[in-house]
Amino acid sequence: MKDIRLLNSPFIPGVLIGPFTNAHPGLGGVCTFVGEVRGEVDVELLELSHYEPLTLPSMEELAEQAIAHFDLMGMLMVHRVGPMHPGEPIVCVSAAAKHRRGAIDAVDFAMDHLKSAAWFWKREKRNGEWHWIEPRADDYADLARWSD
Amino acid sequence: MKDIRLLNSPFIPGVLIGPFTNAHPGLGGVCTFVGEVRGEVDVELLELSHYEPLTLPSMEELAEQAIAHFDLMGMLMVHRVGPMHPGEPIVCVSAAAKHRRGAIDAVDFAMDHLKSAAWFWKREKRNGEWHWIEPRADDYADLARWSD
Amino acid sequence: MTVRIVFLGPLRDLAGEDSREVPAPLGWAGLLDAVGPEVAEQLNEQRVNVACAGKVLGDKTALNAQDGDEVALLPPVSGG
Amino acid sequence: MTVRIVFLGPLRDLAGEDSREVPAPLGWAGLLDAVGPEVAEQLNEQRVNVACAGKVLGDKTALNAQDGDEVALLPPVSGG
Repeated sequence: MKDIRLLNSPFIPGVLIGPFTNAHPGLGGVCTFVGEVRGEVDVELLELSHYEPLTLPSMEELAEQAIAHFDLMGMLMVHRVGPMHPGEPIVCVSAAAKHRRGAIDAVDFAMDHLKSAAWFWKREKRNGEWHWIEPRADDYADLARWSD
Repeated sequence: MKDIRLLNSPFIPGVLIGPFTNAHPGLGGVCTFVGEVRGEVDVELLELSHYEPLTLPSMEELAEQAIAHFDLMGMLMVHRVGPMHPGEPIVCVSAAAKHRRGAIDAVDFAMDHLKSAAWFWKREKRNGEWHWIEPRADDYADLARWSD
Repeated sequence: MTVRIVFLGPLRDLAGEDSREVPAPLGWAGLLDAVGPEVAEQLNEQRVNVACAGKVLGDKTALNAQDGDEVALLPPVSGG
Repeated sequence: MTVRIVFLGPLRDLAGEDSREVPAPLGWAGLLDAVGPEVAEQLNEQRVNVACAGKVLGDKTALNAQDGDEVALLPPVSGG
């Protein structure tokens, strides 16, 4: 089962992960990562923009790669877009597999790619002014781990 | 927050992970792994035994190591003991951190140690007969990754 | 007979607009002319990608947008 | 004045019981005697651990269990 979504409003990860897990009888393990908007001291609002014609197709392709490469039974990949507040989930990736190694590695792989190879641009509002966020050097290094 | 439990009866991971996540305002990400009893064709029942005086203290120590080593805000580690049926969750490990890398690596680390360095013994009933399960060579190899 | 240029992320601020219509067809030189010197400078950087009609171009300088195509200017991303 | 020997996992089947009381004090040689040849053979394998009074022994042959101590025989584990 491949369940890929872009959402414009807040979501509760557990509401998605329960049915996702139940959709794969016989699984050995499910690994899930949920990223939240960090509540840095002066961040009032975070906004994620994207480019519709590329974003969802590239997430679908990323999930297909992960499913094939890590022998998954299914992958859930949900990403918020638009304005959001500190403490709200921004991304949720879940992988179901027969064995734990595949599930954990697939989540790791998907998150690295979503961070620095998917078509999202993030800016945050501090003291009433918007600031664009560039990927950190760490994010590029994380991504490079998968390119052997 | 360190929340380590041995449970004698079925549990719903989402019921634990929601409050665990909410207990860490300001977190960047939460990674969770849930292992289930696999429904192999002829397995009727799985039983996990343990040695009380060692099991919980060793899980507490493992969580403390993970928290220190991966700079976690908190760790949840729940393990079933006793008889259980295919499809039931047997283990749930969740790590909350400022950054995703720490959360994902901590879950990976904790699962590798629970699989082959914690005081559990597993046996399964097939066609009315009990069979002990030994750790797979893969599990030892996974554990060795952390010993540099 | 137009091509729509879409400015994404920080390039939107630099361009001062979300998108702009220009006459078709549109090649690389025409694109650099159309977007103004500040955006053109960014476009010349390797880390800025260009998509045409929903496909990211392997070689953006080979841009050849036809009537009705959308050309998206894609600065470095920051998701997750 | 007794030591309780606890058989874990598959060693329980081999011993035919969950635990056994033996006179204190109990050392390594006494343990091998007390558990019977089949379990003793397992105990001699490096991958089988011994805990005394809630602590896993670094060197199980240095076992020195006193009155009231519990000695646990720990075969290779398989959790998660």
